[in-house]
Amino acid sequence: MELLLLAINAMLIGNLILSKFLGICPFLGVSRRLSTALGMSMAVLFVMVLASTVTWTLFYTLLKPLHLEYLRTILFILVIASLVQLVEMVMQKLSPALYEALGIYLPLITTNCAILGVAIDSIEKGYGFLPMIVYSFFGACGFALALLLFAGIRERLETADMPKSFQGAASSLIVAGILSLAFMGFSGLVPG
Amino acid sequence: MSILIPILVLTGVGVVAGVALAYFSRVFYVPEDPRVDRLEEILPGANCGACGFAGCRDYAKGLVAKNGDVPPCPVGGKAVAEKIAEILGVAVADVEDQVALVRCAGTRDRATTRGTMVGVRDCAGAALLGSPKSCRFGCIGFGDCVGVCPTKAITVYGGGLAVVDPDLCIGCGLCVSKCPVDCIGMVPRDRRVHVLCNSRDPALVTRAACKVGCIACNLCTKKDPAFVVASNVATFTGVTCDPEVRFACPNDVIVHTDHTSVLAFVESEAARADYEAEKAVFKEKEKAARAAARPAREPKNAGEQP
Amino acid sequence: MTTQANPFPGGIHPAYRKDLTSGCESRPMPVPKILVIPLSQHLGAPAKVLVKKGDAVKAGQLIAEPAGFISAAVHASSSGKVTAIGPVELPSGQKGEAVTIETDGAHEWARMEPISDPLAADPKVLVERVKAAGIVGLGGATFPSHVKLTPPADSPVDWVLLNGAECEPYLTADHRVMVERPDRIAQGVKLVRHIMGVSKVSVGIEGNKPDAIEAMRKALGDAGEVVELPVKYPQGSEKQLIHALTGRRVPPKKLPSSVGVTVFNVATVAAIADAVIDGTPLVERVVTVTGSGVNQPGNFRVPVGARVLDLMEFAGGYREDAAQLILGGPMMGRAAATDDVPVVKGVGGVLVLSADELKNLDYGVCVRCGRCLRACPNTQNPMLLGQLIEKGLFSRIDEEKLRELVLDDCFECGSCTFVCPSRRPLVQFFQMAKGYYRSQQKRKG
Amino acid sequence: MEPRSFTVSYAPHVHDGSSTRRIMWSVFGALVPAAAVAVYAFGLDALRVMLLSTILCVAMEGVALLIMRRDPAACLDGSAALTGFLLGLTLPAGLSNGIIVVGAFVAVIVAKQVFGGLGHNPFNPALTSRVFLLIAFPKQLTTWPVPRGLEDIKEYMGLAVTRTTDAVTSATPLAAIKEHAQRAMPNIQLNDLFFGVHTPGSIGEISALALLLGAAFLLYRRIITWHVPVATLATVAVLGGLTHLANPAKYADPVFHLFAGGLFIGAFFMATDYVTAPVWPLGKIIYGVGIGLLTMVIRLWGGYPEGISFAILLMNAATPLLDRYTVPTPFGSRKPDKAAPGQAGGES
Repeated sequence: MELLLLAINAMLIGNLILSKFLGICPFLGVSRRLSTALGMSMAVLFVMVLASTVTWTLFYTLLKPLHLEYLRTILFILVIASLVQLVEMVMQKLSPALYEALGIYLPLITTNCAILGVAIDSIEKGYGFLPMIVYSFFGACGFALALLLFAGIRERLETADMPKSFQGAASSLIVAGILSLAFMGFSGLVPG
Repeated sequence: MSILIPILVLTGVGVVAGVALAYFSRVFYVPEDPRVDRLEEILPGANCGACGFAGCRDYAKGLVAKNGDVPPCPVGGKAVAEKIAEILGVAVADVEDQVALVRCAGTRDRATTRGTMVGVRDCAGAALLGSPKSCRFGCIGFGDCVGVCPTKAITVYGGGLAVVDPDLCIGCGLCVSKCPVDCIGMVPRDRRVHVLCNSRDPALVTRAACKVGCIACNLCTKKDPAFVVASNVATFTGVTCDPEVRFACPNDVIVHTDHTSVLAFVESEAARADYEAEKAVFKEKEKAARAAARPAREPKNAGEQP
Repeated sequence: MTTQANPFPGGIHPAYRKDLTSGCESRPMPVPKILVIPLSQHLGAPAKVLVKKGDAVKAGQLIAEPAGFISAAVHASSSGKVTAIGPVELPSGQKGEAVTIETDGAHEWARMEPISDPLAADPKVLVERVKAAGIVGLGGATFPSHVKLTPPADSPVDWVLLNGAECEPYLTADHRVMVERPDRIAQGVKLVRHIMGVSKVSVGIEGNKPDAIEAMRKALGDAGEVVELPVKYPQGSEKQLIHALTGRRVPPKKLPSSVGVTVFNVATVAAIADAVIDGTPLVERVVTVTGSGVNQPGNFRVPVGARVLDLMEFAGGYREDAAQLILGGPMMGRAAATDDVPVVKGVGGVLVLSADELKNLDYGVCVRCGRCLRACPNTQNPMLLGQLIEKGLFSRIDEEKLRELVLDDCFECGSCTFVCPSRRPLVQFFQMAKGYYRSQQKRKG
Repeated sequence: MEPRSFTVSYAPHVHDGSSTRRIMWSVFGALVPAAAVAVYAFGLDALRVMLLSTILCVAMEGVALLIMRRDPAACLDGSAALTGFLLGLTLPAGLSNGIIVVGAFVAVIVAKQVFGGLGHNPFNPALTSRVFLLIAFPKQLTTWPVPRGLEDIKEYMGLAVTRTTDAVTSATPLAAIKEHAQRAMPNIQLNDLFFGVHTPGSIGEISALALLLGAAFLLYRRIITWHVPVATLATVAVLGGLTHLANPAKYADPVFHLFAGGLFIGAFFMATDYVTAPVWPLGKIIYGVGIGLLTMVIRLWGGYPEGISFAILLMNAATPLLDRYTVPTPFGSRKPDKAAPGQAGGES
């Protein structure tokens, strides 16, 4: 029951993009096409869960006994960077079309604050191994949910004759704003 | 000494990561041609798609894949073509610097319309119903070409006719494929003389449809062989010609851009007025020249009379 | 036994206004002074002209032979002299080659000789006769009938359907043919059954023509069954009619023969009978002249090639507030710019609308009300397609795999445009998309 | 006879006579009964809020169209007026004018004109503005004036009525249930909710009867289809029923949940807005179920007493995905059930 509440919290109330405003640049960058948004969500899901696991184990086996907790951020970035490099190679080999479509945004995951945010958050909140896995998995699902909804809306806006000044990023940010407004309805859904 | 431990930990994890990545990069190696990036730098980057590829990067890939055997980049022209040849080490077909020309002078008052067209907003739609003009080859004037021109070189003037400004035109040819009645053609940038008609209908139909239509009377070809008549319409193939030739045309369809720009010739009344004046002067001179030649033949006719 | 017709999704109920002319007997129109006979009155390649300027021709004489497999012969509708061969304004709004004949009023016939005992004749001879008579589908598609009578070997036909639905508002041409010449249609049915070796024949007639249903049942007897169809536009379209009578669904991009069915218009079958039994080629057809811009609406047997202005003069002329001339019905017919256009084999009606009946034409933005989706008989997506084509986003159309649906399934029945509250010209958008893809094919092919 | 020249236009040449403008004004008319009850219950204050928000929305759209050099007359096509009227109906009666100006601006400019005007806005303009106001001005948006005839009551549904110098305000039925379920539960008067004349709440939501009257008109004129409202109400009823069975003391019964709060105005008038709702029947049903689900989740366990506004906005975001994945198979696409030729029968 505890894990269920944690999952709902990670996915809806504490949604990475729309409530915590993490990972905004891929959110705006990759959501032009639904297919690339899907690809990006899968890549982020894979990297996030893997990164959280690796960083969590490293923290508790290496940094904590040696009292080097302050090295946390640097080490996490190093791990995430190499993981993303790995994902990039795998994707270029397995599905070049998707690799081409994602383009610049794939290496961008390294500096994606959502992944680093989840990794550090798991440590900050002192989650055990299983809660950390649930938290990162459903956090990534929340990220995917927001990204897919947003990509659907942006694809629909392609047929809208918006005034010149609002085309592109401006209208997307407004849509994102209204989306997060709607997500605020979930606030107070789960105590604590 | 306690500073040593963090350094060791960090370098340790760094080394482990490095080795892992090196190993994986061998496992997942995918070849990518470096020439694609170099080609992309020298391309104009207009992404206009005139070469038939989806943007310049795609064109660069096409160049490498087909080793240069692709249509030339019209926007880049000669300069870009040479650089491509240099990178690919292959001879690229020479690219003529071209510009678009609307081959029609039938403004609303000169061309006859058929029925009153209602609820139509673009040329493609109008062409579906059969053009609003009796001449089915003439410019419809709703401006589909204006919308598609990347450098806004085409504007539709009051008389309902599209005119291309040669200085702004980069020769990408997007308007040529957009026009539903194909009355826009590509002509060399330095050509001075144009025949402003595209009607391939026989003379009878063209005369009924438009006051300034080319009825393939061949008078201009007699004056200057650079004019060629094919399927009922004349086209000029040279660079320039004697300005007198344009007065030979009974329907004033030929324009000489040294004297009046295409726009002025089609639109402004002033330019039309002094064109008529020049033509009248030329006609006088020609009549006088013909009269002078006639006396030489007079006695012969007189002789024959019984 | 009368089987129940299967319903099809969508469809609309426009004001049918058939009462204006459904009772009028079809009166023959005297041969006008000038006949303008286009070489392309059918689906497929235009016919190859055989006569020269100045030749004398008789009524029924072959003046152009079919060029290529899908093409049709063209005949002179009356005797006279050929005065010109050149581009002429066609009902479709485009210009096309046509033979202009100045009639001499003698109407001297040059018929083919009738085939004796046709039901015992060799089917190939009968198909050759249909081809020589230049018979095409008179329902409006003008597909050459001799090609339909010989389906490809790999998709044999076991069921022949007759289209008497005539679901287009205002028009009553087929209705009159069914009421006035049911036995000639019955002979045609027997001929078609003999040619194609098929036993099952069903005739679909909409419920708003009870006298036609009665006449056809009496004339056909056991040669075929007459099914009463619910009155809904576009009941008469090929795929909807096949599903209504046989329950079979023709998949996209496929011909009806792929599901073992062939559809003929009732007037086409009558023309086949005329060609075989009397030897007269297709030189005349029934046309409905109707609409509030006409003094006396009525049905007329019009020679092919007669100009609309001559037909209107004979039919009583226009009212002064006549504003729009439509060849065919109000839903799929084409608006003509002038009445100096010839009546061709595919024109079933001349509809003249008055000024106040004109559709107000400035269209607004799509508000996604979904009415066009409910109205579309093919349950397609006219809304999204309309938006994408209007903005020229053809790459998006391919991405969402809508291209085949636009090109192959949409037969431009107009139901979506009829119900759109923003009056968006959706049919025109689809025609533009088809034009765009065709020009793309040309450039690539 | 001289050849005559005619008008040329696209097929088809006839039309069923419907127009977007008439549809918008019909929906506007369908809301008038609810507005009448509101004016009766809350007096001229309600009229002020509704009129002000309608006129402001139309004016702002006109100005926006002028600035964008588009035809300003389009602001009279009824969509801006409808948005303003709907916004007015979802606000409390005593709201100050300043907040209404902000609300109108957000509804017409931010939620609609920015995306290109009618037909392109992804979110329902009236609701976006109401949620914006609810979050921006929480206090003003939750002070519910007491309707006529209840001025002198002490307690409403077990909750004390606050009495200030200028206004008498009390909790809405939903708010009462959320805070003090045990005390409020016994004094639910269902016919109060149904007729709504004596129930505090936002202007348009109080009288279920008036809203049902308008909805019946829209359904009869086939301006809206049944799919969305029925799916929403059914989901709310089912969830209400289940939770009530599970714990009758804590959760109110389904009938209460149906008639209380903004469910009727949301389900019949807001969720069925053409532009922001899905177009395919299956999509509409999923959309309706989603709205019902989210409304109940927020009402029962969320932080706000009324969840319908958030629910509709969230499902608006899902509409493009629903449109893409709930397309029915086109008529001809099923495999051809072709009888083998030569078989005499062939199924009918």
